[in-house]
Amino acid sequence: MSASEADSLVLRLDGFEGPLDLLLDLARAQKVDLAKISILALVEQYLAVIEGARRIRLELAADWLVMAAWLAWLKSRLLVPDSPEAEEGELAADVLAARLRDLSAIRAAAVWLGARPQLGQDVFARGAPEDHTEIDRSRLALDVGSLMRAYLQAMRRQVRTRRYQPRQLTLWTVKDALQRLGVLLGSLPDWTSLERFLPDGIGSPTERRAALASTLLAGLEMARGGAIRLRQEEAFGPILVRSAAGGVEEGA
Amino acid sequence: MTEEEALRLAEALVFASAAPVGARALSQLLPQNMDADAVLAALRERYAGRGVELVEAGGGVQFRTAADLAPLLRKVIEVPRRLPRVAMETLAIIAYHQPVTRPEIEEIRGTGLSQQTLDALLEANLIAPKGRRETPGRPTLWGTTPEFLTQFGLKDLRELPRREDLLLEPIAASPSREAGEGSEALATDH
Amino acid sequence: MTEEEALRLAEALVFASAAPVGARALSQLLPQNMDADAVLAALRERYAGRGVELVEAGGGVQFRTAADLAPLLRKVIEVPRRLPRVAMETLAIIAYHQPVTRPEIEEIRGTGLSQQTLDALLEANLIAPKGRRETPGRPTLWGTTPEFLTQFGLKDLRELPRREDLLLEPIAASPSREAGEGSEALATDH
Repeated sequence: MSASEADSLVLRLDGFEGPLDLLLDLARAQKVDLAKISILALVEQYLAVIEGARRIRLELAADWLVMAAWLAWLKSRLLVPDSPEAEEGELAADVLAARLRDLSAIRAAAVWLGARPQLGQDVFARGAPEDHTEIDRSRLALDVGSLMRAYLQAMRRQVRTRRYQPRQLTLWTVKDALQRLGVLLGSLPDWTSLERFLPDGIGSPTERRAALASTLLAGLEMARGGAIRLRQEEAFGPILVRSAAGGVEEGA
Repeated sequence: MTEEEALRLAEALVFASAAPVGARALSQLLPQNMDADAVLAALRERYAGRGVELVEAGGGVQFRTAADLAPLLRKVIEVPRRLPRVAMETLAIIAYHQPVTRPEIEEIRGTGLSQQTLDALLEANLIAPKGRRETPGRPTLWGTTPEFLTQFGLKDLRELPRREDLLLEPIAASPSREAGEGSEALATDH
Repeated sequence: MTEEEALRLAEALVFASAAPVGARALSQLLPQNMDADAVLAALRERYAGRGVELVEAGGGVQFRTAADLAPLLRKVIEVPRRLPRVAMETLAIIAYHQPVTRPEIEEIRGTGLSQQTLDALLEANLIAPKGRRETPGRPTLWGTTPEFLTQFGLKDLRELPRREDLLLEPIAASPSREAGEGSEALATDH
């Protein structure tokens, strides 16, 4: 490579993609098979280019200088014949040649790819494809696991609600029972168990027994007034109640 | 440009365009002496009776799957819906407490039950009325259907985990327990 | 189903689809005794030389406009910018060495990989992360996408030329800077 060639390369340095790119370019300029290039000649050319850049005080990125230093080391090894150092140098030269071949192969692959008709560039697919798929959302995704989680969630929220609105232990008073019996009496079809008149949502057995007692007292009170009739078939059997208005008379 | 070349060009243009192609758009690519309408008419003729046909649409022409083939190409993708959380909770309560009335469900959930939720479960054929409770007001009793079992892949209701296995400690019974479990519930719910 | 009917059906199926259609998808629509590959081959023959052609790409077949019509079609169809040389080289490295890490890519090119290049390849959906290498630092591994095959009209990755074949004529196959083409390629990069 003549001095002027090296100078023109210096001017184009920022057109290269790093030191390896320049090395490959120099190797190609040798116009031989990459397997047979002279690494020593390559090294000298690279160092000449870097020297040229220094001469015109071109600012070079660190990787250019790192490569220059490494190549200078390589050159010194290659120049000492028949020594362990030369062997080391030849190994390093082989590595460099292999890297250049790799890069060269990639360059060729990129060119090969770029030469293919590209979709959206050179060839075009259908601009308005048709979609014949239909989404059917009629089926339900159900599994026992989510059913269980939902149940637990409901039960837990119940607890939380109670925690925030603590319910007093309500004792169903005789007055409450009287009012309830009075309201519900009209809807009585026939003899009905007294227990049916207990309020909804009684929690504990204690509350229930208290409510039953109150309701019985209220029933007795109303029966005494003649509004209802009470009946018990056997001792400790269910106490039945019905409205006094209408219906067939039976023993009280 | 030969007539055949014009036809090729029109074919490619209509194919690649996202929108219908009018005669004017085509004529921009054709030599002056060529009639774009005639080229499109020839193209339509060429595709007549084929799997794809040239049809008029939105001020131009467009390729479209032949009507008789569309049903064959139709692919139905099932995307099963999830039940809303409220509906799932209601369903779970009905499953465990059946037969159960609406006020009872509301009592258990601690909040009102919308007609919409009930309707959704009825529509999905997961619940059905099971008579009425013979109490004042005669409220409807709700229970699950055989369809419920099928949908959840259960042989019968006994295959559901027992309540005792789910609620390891009776939730409402002891007040001291309530506090502990309450905060735990808060943590997991949110 | 007659052969002509099968051809119509295949034509409609491939025409409608936005992505390449595999022989298996077609065979699901054909009677058992019909060979989907044979039908697609007949379809390809029918469209040979037309404005729209059937090509193999990305594990299936797809209709595409004929390459020779591109100069005319580009006048009316908007075309994205071509990938710069740096991006093409990076793509080639990923295609050949996948799964590959960023330091490995940089080692092969002998220079850093810019964010801009990575973004351009990701944006074009040509590459995708393929997990991480279980080495210190756990660097991301990169590979090509199915869209890579589709975009470059490749059946599969095995269609890429072998490395040995690429090296056979390294000078002829590569852009030669001496011929002035190099400076042109450089100009598009920056």
